[in-house]
Order: sequence, then structure tokens, then C-alpha cells
Amino acid sequence: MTDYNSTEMMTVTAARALKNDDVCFVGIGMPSAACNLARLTHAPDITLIYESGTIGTKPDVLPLSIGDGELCETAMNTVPVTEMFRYWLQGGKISVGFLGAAQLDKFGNINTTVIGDYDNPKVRLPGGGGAPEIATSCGEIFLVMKQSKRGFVEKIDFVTSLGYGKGGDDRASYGVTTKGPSRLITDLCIMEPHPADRHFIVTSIHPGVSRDDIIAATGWQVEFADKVAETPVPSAHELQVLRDLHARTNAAHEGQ
Amino acid sequence: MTDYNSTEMMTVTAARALKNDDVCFVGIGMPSAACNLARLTHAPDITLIYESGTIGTKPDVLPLSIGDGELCETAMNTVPVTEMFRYWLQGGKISVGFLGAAQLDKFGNINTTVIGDYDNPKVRLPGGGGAPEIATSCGEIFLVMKQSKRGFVEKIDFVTSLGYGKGGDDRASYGVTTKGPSRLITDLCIMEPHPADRHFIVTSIHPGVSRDDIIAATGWQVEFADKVAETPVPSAHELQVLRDLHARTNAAHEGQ
Amino acid sequence: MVAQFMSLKDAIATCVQDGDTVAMEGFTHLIPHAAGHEIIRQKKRDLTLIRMTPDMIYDQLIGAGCAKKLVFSWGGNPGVGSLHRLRDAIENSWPRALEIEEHSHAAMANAYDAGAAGLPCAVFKGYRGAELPRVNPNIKFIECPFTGERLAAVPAIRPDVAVVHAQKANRKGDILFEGIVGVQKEAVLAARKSIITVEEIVDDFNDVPFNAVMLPNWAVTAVVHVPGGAHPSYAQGYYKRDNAFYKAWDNIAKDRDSFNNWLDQHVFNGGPKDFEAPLKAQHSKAEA
Amino acid sequence: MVAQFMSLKDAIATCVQDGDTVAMEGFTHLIPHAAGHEIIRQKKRDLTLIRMTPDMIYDQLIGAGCAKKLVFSWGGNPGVGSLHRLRDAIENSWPRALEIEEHSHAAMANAYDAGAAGLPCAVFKGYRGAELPRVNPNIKFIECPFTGERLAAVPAIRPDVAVVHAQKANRKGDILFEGIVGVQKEAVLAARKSIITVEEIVDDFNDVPFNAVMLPNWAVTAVVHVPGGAHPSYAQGYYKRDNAFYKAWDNIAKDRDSFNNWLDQHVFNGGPKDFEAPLKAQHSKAEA
Repeated sequence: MTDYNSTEMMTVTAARALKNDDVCFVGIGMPSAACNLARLTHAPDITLIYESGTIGTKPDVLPLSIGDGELCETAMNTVPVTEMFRYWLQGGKISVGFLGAAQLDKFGNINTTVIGDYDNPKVRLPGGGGAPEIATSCGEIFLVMKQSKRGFVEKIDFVTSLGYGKGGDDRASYGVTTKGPSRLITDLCIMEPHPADRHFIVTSIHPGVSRDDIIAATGWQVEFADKVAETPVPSAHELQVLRDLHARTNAAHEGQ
Repeated sequence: MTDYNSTEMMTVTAARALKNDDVCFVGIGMPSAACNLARLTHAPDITLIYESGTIGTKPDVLPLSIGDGELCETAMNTVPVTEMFRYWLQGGKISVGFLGAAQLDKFGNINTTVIGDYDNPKVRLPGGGGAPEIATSCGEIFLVMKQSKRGFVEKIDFVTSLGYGKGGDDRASYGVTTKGPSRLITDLCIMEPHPADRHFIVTSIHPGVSRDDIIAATGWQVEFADKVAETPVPSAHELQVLRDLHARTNAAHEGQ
Repeated sequence: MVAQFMSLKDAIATCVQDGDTVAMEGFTHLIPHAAGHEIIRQKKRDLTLIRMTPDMIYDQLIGAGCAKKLVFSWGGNPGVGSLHRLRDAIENSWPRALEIEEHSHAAMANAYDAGAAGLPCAVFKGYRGAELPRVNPNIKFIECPFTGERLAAVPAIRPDVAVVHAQKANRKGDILFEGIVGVQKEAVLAARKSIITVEEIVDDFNDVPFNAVMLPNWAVTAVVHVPGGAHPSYAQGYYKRDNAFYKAWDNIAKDRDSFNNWLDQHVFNGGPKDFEAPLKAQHSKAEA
Repeated sequence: MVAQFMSLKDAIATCVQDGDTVAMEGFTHLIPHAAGHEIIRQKKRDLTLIRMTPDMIYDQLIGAGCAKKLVFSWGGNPGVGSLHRLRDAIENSWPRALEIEEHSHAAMANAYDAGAAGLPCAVFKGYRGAELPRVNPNIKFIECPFTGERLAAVPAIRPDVAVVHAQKANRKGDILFEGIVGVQKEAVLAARKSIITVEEIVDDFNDVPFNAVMLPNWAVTAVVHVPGGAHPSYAQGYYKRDNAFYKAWDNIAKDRDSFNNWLDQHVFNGGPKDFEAPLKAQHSKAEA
């Protein structure tokens, strides 16, 4: 079996969560790597949409921004950003949205706005961008994030984007009818929401990771499912495709 | 001097009201003839816009519908109908709109919806189409219509599109800030709104037409300006261009 | 849920049910006439028909008794005159009573836009000083929460089925529109199901410009190859508008008997293949 | 009121005044960097800067002290990290305090759309369960008058000036955008005045597709020929995004002194001609 690192484990696991008929709103960074890995392995027909307006894009290298020329050149169609947010995202055409965060709580609410007080921030983060409406308009949300006590917190400093709110039926109380964060994929494990209360429960642990590792890297009290699976390891083929993709990407971005 | 008929007089007079830098929302029929005549004579740079989405069109023959292929083929750009009504008309980009009517009152309110009661009509007319928003969103409106007692009435059966409402400042009371029907061009004369009360006043009479002709063809009490001009006759060149345009148009529409 | 290639018969049978709300769009250009005939042939009933310009296509459906309600903004034969079957339905309830919901073009265009955008209503600067709000309860007014300006609101159009005609599909079922594109894309995105009849099916869209007006196959239900399927409307790049037929329609539709004869001859005893004929005639004329 | 061809210096001097609200748009693609430099060179002050993704271009304007307020929805260097000048202004008021009005992308896109459409506000399904409405009084909620659904509303964006970059103008001043077109057309239509810098001026647009993304000359104030004017952003069909420079910016902007040095060297002692150089370098590398 090929050696892999925890980022690769997370990326491959995220990629495997995607289906061939998904229409996926892709963010930059890990989501982009996972979505394109899925496209280059088990989901060749997956539709990747970037918020810059490119629909059905098939980039050969990963974009640095969400609007690199490669995305447009390989897309089926490129629409104005107004149309992207109005007809495609708000119009309910996207099945899966990928989101990451600076801070996350156990109900999948995320913060990408500020650490500290909004008006007097300790750290000013980039802000919500597309996330507040991606979080509520996509059929379901996959959260992808490396675990740490600083990131996985009991209470986030600012609710940039809604997950399950205060849990239970709280999400629906905002008039939101989409499923919400159905899966949280980290470098250590997979968590899924409790069927009623909606807090995250560990349902699968990556090979070589202990329960204590997860507990040590989580700021809320971790709950494990009755039956916890072991996450399947990346295949040699997946790793090869992923590494080739990153190699092509690095060459392209440095070469300019 | 060349002979001309009253429709030609009306068309040429309407064409002359247009300026080279106008952006004009063109309806089918007489407005289309007048606008294209202007373009082919004194206003070569005029921008003609048809509600089908064609911007800056230069048709060689007059379209039968507002969406003939010729309009698109000769346009600078063709946009979706949603965009036409949202960005271009409602967005306040159009300087002049041309409207006709089945019924018209002295304040320039027009009816193209029904004769008789709305729910139990004597005659069901085509309806408003673009007119209700053309009437309020264009910089100003030119009304073009053959005079008759049936058409020029004291009270219209249905207010499809706003002119000056009940007169005076009534138009502004609807939140409308555009100028409204600044000119009414008929087969007999030109009328313009009273500066305060806004009812139409005859300001120019076509050659060979008497005041009594106008009074006999108007269902409201006709008012004449202190100084009434004589409308200049069509030039030989204008008539030639207009007749050539109609000849080309007839040949094209019959030939299919 | 990727687009299926189907026959016209199967597409209408599968997607259009009695009582459905159906939007058949195409602003003068690309009007799906062949699909309209198929709906008449299959004797669909109690449809709510939505269309900015009902035009000859709905004159036919209304005259054939398919419609119980019409939502529209301009009901004439452009440049020719009245839609006689529409008027006969409104004025004389023939062949059956027709309920109408009447809007302006701006309202309908905004309502399609809102439907495509997943909104419950469209908000726009419309109907100011106009009388339609008095007779149409689906026109309301709201206030801008920032300026207090009074704005019109109409419900979004969310049809059960949208039916449109386009120039091209590729083999995956992606769709390309060119020229006067009207509100077709919005109608399809706003609808639960959609049928797209196309002039041509091509291998791929590699030569299509980046910002073309398109629909991906996963946003479409059925794709049907019907060359000439827009006639007497037109398909930019394929054939011209048959203006002479639009003029001839005035006489055909003026009279109930002549309309019914026309219907028997050209619709009930016709099929999608007939739409290729005028197209070939036009081509041979152009070549002559 | 047809577009005027101008030098970049004259266009900025004529159209941009101290205190103006300015929207410089381009979603990753076609960002008007040369125009940004000219605004810094002309020492415009107290600007309210609007842009979905402030990006390097506003990092420069903010660091140079041109801005008193920023309206935005995502303030990072995409794929790289923070905008250090933006953060220094927000966190430490350097070189001056910066007021911010923060939205989501959906809100900004809708607000541009509403501005282009002449509406006072945009209504959309947004901010549900999100906290920004607590800190931004320009986010309100209204009810759909038909369904009662709660919808977000934000004021339309109506800038004094929009500044964008496009691929082509023709000799009349009509403008063509291709590729990722962002919200540029909306920004221009929403603004009182507009400056369009272009890669190329061509004789005519005869070969342009019917439904291209364009602006007519009468909807534009100033057209400026600035080849390479989007660098280090890119112009589809002309040159690629200079991703290496976006990464290098992180170090340049991290420190106030290195930023000021960069500003002196490349902006105050530079001009629009400098934007042609990297373009030529890229070409010669591609040919090598």
C-alpha cells in the first residue's frame, strides 16, 4: 500500500463523497482538489461549478483563484456572476456545496468573518463571500476542514453561514428547506449529524487515528456513533491522480 | 412638390421628431416605419431598440413582428428579453418610446386592452405588452395615432398605460419621474401638452388640414395654441426613402 | 436526472399532464409550434397556458380546447391583427370559457426571471398609474425598505412544464440558443420539467463562444429532434420567419369551421415530420 | 452622450472626484489594475470603494490612503491568504481608518443587478441564519406579498463611477467582454459614469456572436486603450493570470515599508505603458 499523508487522506475521502451525477459548487483550495480528483477518478461526468460563473469546467490544473482562465476555457458555458448566484445557486440547481471555515461548531455553523469582536477584531478573516447562500441554497453541504481545538470550537465568534443553527429543527425555522451539512470530513475522521439533534457524531475514523487523537483536536465534547467505521484508505490510483494534479498545478503556477 | 398621403405625412413628421443621439424603443407598425425613416435620413446614428432584445438594429426591411431575424442580424447586440425590460427599459437607458393606442384621452393616457367592460368586453384588444412600463420608464413618449372620434375620446375604457393621469402633477404622484407624452403626432396635426394642466394642445397643423377637420375627428374639446404652426411637408427625399422602405418590406413579406 | 432524448410524442406524453401549467416560450423567434401541435393531437385538457405573446401557437391550442386559463401580456398576431380563436374564447367562451390573467411584458419577464432565480415573487418598477392592478389580484405593491419607493410585485412563474425550441443540442443533451433568445432559458430553469425541441443534434459544442446562451443537460428533461419545429416562426441560421403564413392565419382562424378544417388537416392528420417540408421548400426556393 | 476616447490620466481626472463612490469590478478576470494605479497616482481621497472581492487592486488603493470606506463581500488574496493592507486598515487604522460595509457575494451580485435594473433595492433569498444582518444595517428583510416568505433586501449599488477592463472596443466605443464576465456590465449600467480600459481597439465587431456580452457606446463614458491593463489579473485571449505575482504580493504587502517602496517604484514612478511589459515578457516566454 502506498504511503499517504493526512491531507491526502482528507482529500480522497472528500472526493469519494461525490457522485457522478452531482452538480457541485466548488470553492478554492481543498474542495477544488477533491472535486477535480472525483472528476478524474470515479465521477467523470460530475458537473463542477465555480462561483466566477463557469459551468461544467474540467481544468487540467487546479486554479489558484476561483476565476483562472483555465476554468472558462474548459467549461461548457460561462455565465455572468449575477446569473450564477441568482439562477443557479439561489434557483436550487446545485446538489452539493463544499465549504471550509476558520471556526466550526458542532452544529456545522461556520465562521469565516472574524476572530474576536466584529467591530474590534483580533483577526480579520476574508469574510463570507459566497458561503452564506451556498450554505442554505445547495441541496447538501460537505464541510472539509483540518481538526484543531482552535478551529473546532464550542461557540464560534461569528455565524458567517448557517449549519443546523442551535440544532434540532432550528435550521428550518429560517425558512431553509435544504439538507445542510450532511458530512464533515477532517484529516482524522468523518462526522455526520445526529438524526434529531443535529450535532456532529464521529461515524468513521481514518486508519491510524485514535479516538483520543480526535478528542484532543476538538473543542467540543466528541460523540462517537455506536458503530464507528474505519475510513477506507486512498487507493494507489487515487493518490497518483491527486499527486499528478498537484504537480501539474505547481508547475503551472510557478512557471509564470 | 411630391404628392403624399396623410399616413406618409404622419410618418415623416414622427421621424423628424427623433434626434441622431436618441435611443429609441420601437413598436411595430408606424413607429417602426418612422424610426427607420429617421435612421435612413437625418439621424443615421440613432439607436433603435426592439423589445425582443435587439439593440442598435438597422433593418433593411421593416419587420412584421418585433422579433424578425433581420432585427437580430443587423443589431449591435441581442440580449434576453428579461434583460431588455430590466436593465435597458427599467434601468432608464431609453430616451424615447413610441406608442400608439386604440383609445387615447386628452392627457395622453392610452388604452390598448379592451373596449367596453374588462370582464365583459365589447372588443378584446391585444393588451398592454410592453406599453405600461414603456410609458413610465422612457425619457419621453411620442404618441402616434390617426385621429378619429372613436379613438380620441373624453374617457378611455381602460387605462392600459399612464400618460399625465388626471393632468397637472398627477403623473408624478405615481412615483414617475420621466417626462411622459411630450408629443402627439396624428395624420392631421401635432399636439403638445399644456405646460401646467398637461392636456394636449394643437401646436402645428398639417398642410391642407383645417381646424374644423381636427375638431371633427376629436372626441374631446380641442384647444389650439396661441400660435399654431404649419407642419413642414415631407421632402421628396424623405418620401422616396419611405416608399422604398415600404416597397422592400412588402416584397420581402409577400415573397415567402 | 440528465436530459433524455425522446420522440416528440413520448416527450409530450411523459411531461405534459391534463391540468398542468405549461409555458411555451419563444419571443417571435424559436416558437415551439411542432410541440404545440403534438399537445393538440394528444388532446391535453384543462391546461393553464403561460406565454408573454400567446400568438398563433396559443390561438391554436385555445381553439382546440386545450386551455382553461391563459396568463399573458400581449395577445395579438404581430403586425397582422387579432388572435381570433383567443378572442372567440374570451368574448364567446368558444370552444370553452377561458380564464385570463393579464400582465405587462415587464411583469412577465420579471416573473420568469424570478422563477428561474427561485424567488416566490418578482419586484419591479411597474404598473405605475396603470389599471391592470384593479382587475388582476396577482399584482400587488410593496415598499422598498430603504427608500420607501412603491414597487410592483407579481408571483414568480413556476410552470409544471416549459416547452421551447432551440437551434442545437449536443449528444449529451446540452442546449444552445442563438439570436433572439427571449425568456426561454428562464422558462426552462423556472419549470419542474422541460421539453426542448431542436433543429439539429451535433457531436459537440467545441466551437461555441464562452458566453453563449446555453442550458446544461442536467437542467433539461427531454430533448427532441424536430427540424423545422418552429415553423412558421423561425430558427436563426436555419430558416426565416414565414411572414406570409402569419398573414394567412388571419383568414384561417377568423372562422370556426375553417379553423377546425385546418386543425383536422394539419394537426390531427399531421406529425412532426411535416415541419421539415416548408423548410425544404424554403431552401429549394433560396437555391432556385 | 456617446463614449469618449481618452488617455487614462484624463479619464480618471475627469470621471473620479474625491469623495466619490467607485466600483472597480472584474471577478478575478479583467481587473482594471492600470486604472487603479492611476487613481493612486492622482492621489484621489475619501473614496467609497465597492467591489465583491477587494483583492490586490483595493489592497493597493487602501494602502495608498485613497479609501474612507469599503463595501465588499470577500476580502482575501484568492488561494494565497490575507490582504495585508486591508487588514492593517481595519485592525490598525493604517494609513487611515477604514469604514466597512460587508455583504455576501449573493447580496453584492443582486445589488449590482438591481442597480443596473434601476431598482432602489435587491430582493433575494439570502442571509438566512447568518449574522451579518446584526452588524450591517443595510441588510433588511421583507415579506413576499403572495407567500409571506421572508426575503432579504439590500440597497441597489449605484456608484458614481464604475471602472472595468474589457477585451475590445470598436472605433465607435462599443465594448466587448468575453470569458468570465463577472458583474462588469451591471456595474457600468448601474453607475452614473464609467471608464472602460481595453486591450484592443478594433475597426468593427462584425464577427462577434449575436448574444455576446457587450455595452453600446451610449452606455459608457470613457474608453481608454491600455494593453495589459489588467495585469496581474488576466484578459482571456490576450494573456494569463500572473499567479506568481499574486503569490509575491503576499510578501510585498505584508510590511508597510515594502509596500510603500513598491508603491513608489511601480505606481508613483510608473504609468500605463508599464502594463505592456509583462505582457510582452509572457509572449516572448511563450514563443521561446
